[in-house]
Amino acid sequence: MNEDAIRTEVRAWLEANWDSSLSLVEWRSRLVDSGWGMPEWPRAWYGRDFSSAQARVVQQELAKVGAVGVARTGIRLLAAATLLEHGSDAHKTKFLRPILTGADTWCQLFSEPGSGSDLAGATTRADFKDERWIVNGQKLWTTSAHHADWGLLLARTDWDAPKHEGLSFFVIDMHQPGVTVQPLKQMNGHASFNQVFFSDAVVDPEHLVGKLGNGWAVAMTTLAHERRGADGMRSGAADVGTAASRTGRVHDEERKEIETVMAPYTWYPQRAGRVDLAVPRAKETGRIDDPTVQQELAKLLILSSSAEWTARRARATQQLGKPQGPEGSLGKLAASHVARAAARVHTLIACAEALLSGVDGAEHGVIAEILLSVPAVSIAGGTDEIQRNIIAERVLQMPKEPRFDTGPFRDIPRNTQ
Amino acid sequence: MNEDAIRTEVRAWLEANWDSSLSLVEWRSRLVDSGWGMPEWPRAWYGRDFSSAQARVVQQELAKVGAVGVARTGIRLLAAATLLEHGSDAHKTKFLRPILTGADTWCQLFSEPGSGSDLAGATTRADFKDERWIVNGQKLWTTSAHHADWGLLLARTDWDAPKHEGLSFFVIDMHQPGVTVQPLKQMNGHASFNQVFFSDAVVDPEHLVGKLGNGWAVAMTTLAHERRGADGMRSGAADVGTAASRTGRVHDEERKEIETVMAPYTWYPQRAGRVDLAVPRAKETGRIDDPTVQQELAKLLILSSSAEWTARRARATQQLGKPQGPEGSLGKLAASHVARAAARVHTLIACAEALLSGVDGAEHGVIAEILLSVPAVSIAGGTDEIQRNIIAERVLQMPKEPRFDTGPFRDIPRNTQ
Amino acid sequence: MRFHFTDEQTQFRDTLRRFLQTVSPTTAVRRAMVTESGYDAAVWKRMAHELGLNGLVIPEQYGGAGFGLVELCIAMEEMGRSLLCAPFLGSSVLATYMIRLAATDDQKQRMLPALAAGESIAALAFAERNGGFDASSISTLAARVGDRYVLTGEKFYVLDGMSADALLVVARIGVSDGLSLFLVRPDAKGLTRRALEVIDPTRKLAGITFDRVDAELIGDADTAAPALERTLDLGNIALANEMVGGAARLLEDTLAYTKMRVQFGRAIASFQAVKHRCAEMLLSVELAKSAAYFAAEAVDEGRADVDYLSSLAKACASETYLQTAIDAIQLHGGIGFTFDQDTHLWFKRAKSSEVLFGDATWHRRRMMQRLPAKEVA
Amino acid sequence: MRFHFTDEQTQFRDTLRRFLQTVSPTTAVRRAMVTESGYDAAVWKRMAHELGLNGLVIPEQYGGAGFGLVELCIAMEEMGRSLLCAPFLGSSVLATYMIRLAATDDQKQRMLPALAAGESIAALAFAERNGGFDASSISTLAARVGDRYVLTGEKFYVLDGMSADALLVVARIGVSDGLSLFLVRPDAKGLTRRALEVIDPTRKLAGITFDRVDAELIGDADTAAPALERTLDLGNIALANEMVGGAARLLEDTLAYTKMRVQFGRAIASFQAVKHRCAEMLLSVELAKSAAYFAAEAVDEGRADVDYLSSLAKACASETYLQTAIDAIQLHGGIGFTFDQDTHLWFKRAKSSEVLFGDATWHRRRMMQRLPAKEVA
Repeated sequence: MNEDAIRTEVRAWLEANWDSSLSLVEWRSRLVDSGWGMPEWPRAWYGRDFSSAQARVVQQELAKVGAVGVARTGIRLLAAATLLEHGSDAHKTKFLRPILTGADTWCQLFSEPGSGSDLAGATTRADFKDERWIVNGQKLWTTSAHHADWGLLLARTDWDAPKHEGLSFFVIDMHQPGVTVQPLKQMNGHASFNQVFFSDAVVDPEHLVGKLGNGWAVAMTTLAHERRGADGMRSGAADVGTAASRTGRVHDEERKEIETVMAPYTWYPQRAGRVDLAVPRAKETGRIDDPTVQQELAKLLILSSSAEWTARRARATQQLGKPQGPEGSLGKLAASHVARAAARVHTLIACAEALLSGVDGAEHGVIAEILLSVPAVSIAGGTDEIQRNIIAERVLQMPKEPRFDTGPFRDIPRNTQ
Repeated sequence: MNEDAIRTEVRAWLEANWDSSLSLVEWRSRLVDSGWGMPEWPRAWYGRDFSSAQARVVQQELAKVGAVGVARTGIRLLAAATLLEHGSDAHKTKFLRPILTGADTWCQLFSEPGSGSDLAGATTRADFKDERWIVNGQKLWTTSAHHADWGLLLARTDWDAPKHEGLSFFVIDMHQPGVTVQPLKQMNGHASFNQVFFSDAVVDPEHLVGKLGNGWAVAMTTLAHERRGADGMRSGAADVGTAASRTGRVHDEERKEIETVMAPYTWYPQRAGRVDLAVPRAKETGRIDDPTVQQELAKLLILSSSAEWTARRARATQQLGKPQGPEGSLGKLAASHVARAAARVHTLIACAEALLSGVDGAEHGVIAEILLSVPAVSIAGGTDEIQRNIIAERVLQMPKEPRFDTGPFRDIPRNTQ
Repeated sequence: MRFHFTDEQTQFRDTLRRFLQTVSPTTAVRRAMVTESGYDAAVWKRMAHELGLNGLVIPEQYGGAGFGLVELCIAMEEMGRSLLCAPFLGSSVLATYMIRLAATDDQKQRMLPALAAGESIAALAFAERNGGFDASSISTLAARVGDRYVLTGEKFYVLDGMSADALLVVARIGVSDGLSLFLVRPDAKGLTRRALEVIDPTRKLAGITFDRVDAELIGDADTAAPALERTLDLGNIALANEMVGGAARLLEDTLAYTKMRVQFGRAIASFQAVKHRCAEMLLSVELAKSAAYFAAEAVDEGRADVDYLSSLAKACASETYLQTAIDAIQLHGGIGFTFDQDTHLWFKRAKSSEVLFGDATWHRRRMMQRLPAKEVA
Repeated sequence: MRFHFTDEQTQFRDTLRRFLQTVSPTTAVRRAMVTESGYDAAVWKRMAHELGLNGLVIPEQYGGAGFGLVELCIAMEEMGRSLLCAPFLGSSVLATYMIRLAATDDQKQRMLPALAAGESIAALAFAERNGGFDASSISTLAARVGDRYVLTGEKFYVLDGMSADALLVVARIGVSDGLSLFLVRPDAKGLTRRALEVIDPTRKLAGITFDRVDAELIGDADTAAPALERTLDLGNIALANEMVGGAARLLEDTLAYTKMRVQFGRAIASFQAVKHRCAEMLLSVELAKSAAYFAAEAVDEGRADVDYLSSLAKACASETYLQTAIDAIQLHGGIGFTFDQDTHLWFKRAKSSEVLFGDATWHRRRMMQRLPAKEVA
């Protein structure tokens, strides 16, 4: 199907169906069922087997009339991609549609207090008793768990198998007595994540995803989509801006949806260091006349500009379909450097004002929030240490770390809590 | 023997024997035979079994009349200490006296092209044939090898034993056809070290020091004395200054001795960064008025002063006989930081002049020599990486690196050259 | 210079450490830091009565222990380790030294014994909205009215200003080039004070406005500037010692955590990247300690380059404490960023200490202005 | 902005790399660097004849290839990789751009074809003893004598000044605020030139004194300052690209060495400290590349903020190249400090590049003076 044919068909369909006075779920139900919501998906599952180039054309047409797309917030699309690849037909039938319409909310239950960088070291256990899986343990860093309907759960089902081979992947119903969700407060005062406790929580046997013991491979699919999504999230942010002015019930509901999901993350721009504030603040405070401030500001601008240009180089290469160079793996580590440099500069500009926060703080507390949030940037989503390992091993082809976690999981040293 | 008694006796002996018109070796022969040259050594070997406190008193008395001490330059005293601890009586009889009088010069043959940080990985081989040890291989970073009479040689005598257990320690005669000494030119143009090539060089069987296969333990003794000597060398440098004005044949010959030994090391102060030049140069060039120069200068002064004070804390603790704190193990790593910061500051002060060297260069080329010598400070005598390992493992009690060099040496991966 | 602590000093440190382990575990810190005053009054009394800490550097004739800065700095280092929440730096260091340096004997007699006894808390109000920690930044105005003065202006960043019952306010009489010191009671008419929202809840700051507030001149008019500078030099040295105490504690806690925390089947302390980072942390902490100790000893030995050494110690401690705190959070991983884990408490103290009484850049510039003719060593 | 190289550009790079591998292995570098001229004349001719490099940015009507800065920077990057010893930066970049920007058509016709053909080498003499790389640092004097001028003064740090047969000298006519450009022949009466002793033997500099030396005015009097600044902006971008080429090469060589070098029974590349350092080196090199590429593309796209971007790219490359060279020596261990191993050749180039045309501090200050109203991205 060529570009023009797609455009014609989408336009015709939109003319007949797009209606901003519908409820969000109503509209998305139409969209999903039509196959225009996820055209790159298979025909059998709400899609049209389109290439990503073809899908982009559909996207453009939707954007032109301001039509709302499928639900993409939270980890919905990670869940969908995982189920699409590893789920049974029953899973797909049950879960995919309410994911895309936004009716159901999902959360990811991988990290644990004892396994952060080392996800495969999970010790949350699922034991098969009386024809059901009984889950016990604790998960951490779970976003949106407090309003999730379903969770993607990585749990250990075999303690005698090697570490990566004793894990299984489940879909767990979050609305049950055995699941307790608690907010996890961070040092900057926000509580963007949850801890989830399982105490004899129950999973139906048919909610095992993939084969028993194959959970690590399934989780890797989720994580691969998460990494790929990091770029998408950034461009998504821009969409929100343009949608802000649109009227109609569907838009109102979408804005609320985004707002709810984004609420715990208002500090994320601060975590990245808010380089955008540096020069304006230096000018406003007059600190830009201080030669030391100039030097540090310039260092920051060099770092952030060159990091941005490096990301653009990576994207250009990708868009040209050329083999990715090393520049594609450096973004996360570069972001840590940028954020730390930004925190330094903001402190230098603020001088004594760096003592204050909240209403007394510079920029109504935003500067203080930067200073208290930047430490997370080099930890969340893979520490700098893990990033450097990955760059060294995958990009620079240096030897892998020696393994100390082979053999039966039962015998591998692990955290005791 | 109490302090006063020592003073009285030394004074009397000096009155009778000290004569600055003697040749250097003549005078030192008297001194060594009297037991006043190395009073902390055993009575059986030119000493008096003195404590180090008692020995200091003797030293003070010699200094008072300006009497020259035993030969201490080069690695003589490391050789002596090693032989004193591990050598046979025959070794002691043959070697100790000419070491102390300065008649013989020694060199240390441990490092190899293939074993730098990993000294115990030495592959220079000694094979026992026809009642003699036949040595083949190459040593590197050997100081004074070009005018040495004897060498302390670490060589592999057993390739099936574990790495550290297949080494033996020898004294090798450097004046033989099988030994070739070549200067090793460095990036700063100096050639302070030698490469030594052994091609069927011969060692008499009686020149094995310690037991066969026990060479690593013997070498560790040498290295322990080398580390302890690092402080002594610094204070020794001050002595040279005061001796400069003294007249008499013995003083002339001592000055020549020191000059010869020190000649390859004129760049060592530059390697350490010449912090002493930073403020004077900044003032002289007017660069001290530049706020950025001020900041970098201050950072350098903070670093170098605090490193110096840390060394003083370590020395004070040692002199009080208290248990050494962590501050004692940090000097070498601190020196790397100081030198690198100094190189930065010297570049910053010099601006375009940093392009020049030799007669055109700042301070008649001294600044250029700093810039080209500082890279050695974090490598020579144990790289920064090795120092950080040592601090982490010995001071902070963190786990040791996993070992990949166990089992027969023959089977351990090693460099192929 | 001695370069070591005497046995008595070491004993003092040990006593203090035991005391602080009891009264200032992080559970206590978390309790105190959410209060407006920011400290536990019972602990404050015990500090005075059991250990004589509050009057450590108050001369014996005024009821104090008459110790030197070295002993004070030992106390500060231990308080920094345990993150003690108390108006010690504001009252027992800054205000105390300012009174010692500026007040008349009669005024000392009136103020110091109560401070030593833990019955009074004083705060030194000098900085203003502009945030400058030096004499030239001060513009609060004093006008003479009979025997007394009235003050008009605003003080900001007043350390322990909310808990103080005596405010020592630095102001200018008219258009004078010199500064003068005044005693003001916080309940005086025309005075408004409020707690500032701070980044570090363990270090309380106040903002105080004066609208023709009655004040008593302390010492002589127009002569307070040198006393203020000296007080800040001593305060910076004390603060630097507090900071290295905090940094050392962070390193210890981090080491313990990395040795206990297992990932990939091994303690994370066994990863070379972790080992090397800890080695560099140790180096940085020991260097900063040396600078902080040296500066304190220099004061007690009457050296002339205390201004230079004070700025050196503070600049060094600023960089070290913050970097150590950053590293500590990093090595704790995700858990280190949570509120329930304790690392962030020291991180916030490191942040506030970094800029209090001037940041590293400011002190480095000052170092170069006060560079002794012959460099120190 | 494209953010990628076209297929033609990549092909050009590949051709160049193969050529340089043949003509500029380190054995050739070591041979050239000990000569006074510092280059191999045969290679220089081949560069002109086989690849048209010498006239890469000379317009076609003057016998050149008429390419843009992006292509020039590809060449510079490859030359930096291979550490080519040739008067390329001095003659084919600086002098060439200066002639393009300042000379009359007739003068271009006289000079550029010979440069493009590799028959002439020109040097731009602007810096003086004071070492300033900007217009205000110039005090060499020009005086009019009939149709021509005589120059008096001294030029220093003249890049490729020893090998040049045409000297382009920037001077002031009398007390003029403006600068003027002059052509001087190195064998002119009253001119003395000598090779300066340099820290980097692969980059030759000359000192030249002028004692009433006959000179031809190039272009119009008093108008050379903007041309000089633009030339230096382009020169700095070219240099930055050369520098990232050198840094990338150092990283590659270091990686190869650490993978081959065994200590403690394992390749040193397997030590996490080595791995992490190499990862940071890669990051630093890629960031510096991005800045250097962006600046070059900005020139060809006619952006207005070239001055800012030039200083940004140069400051970035300065820090990166030097740090990469320091790391490279460190990871090579003792052998990396020896003369026979090649790493120091790049280290010295990194050192000379660090300060040539202004060090990182100077360029950062300039960045802030030239900060565009809206920041670039």
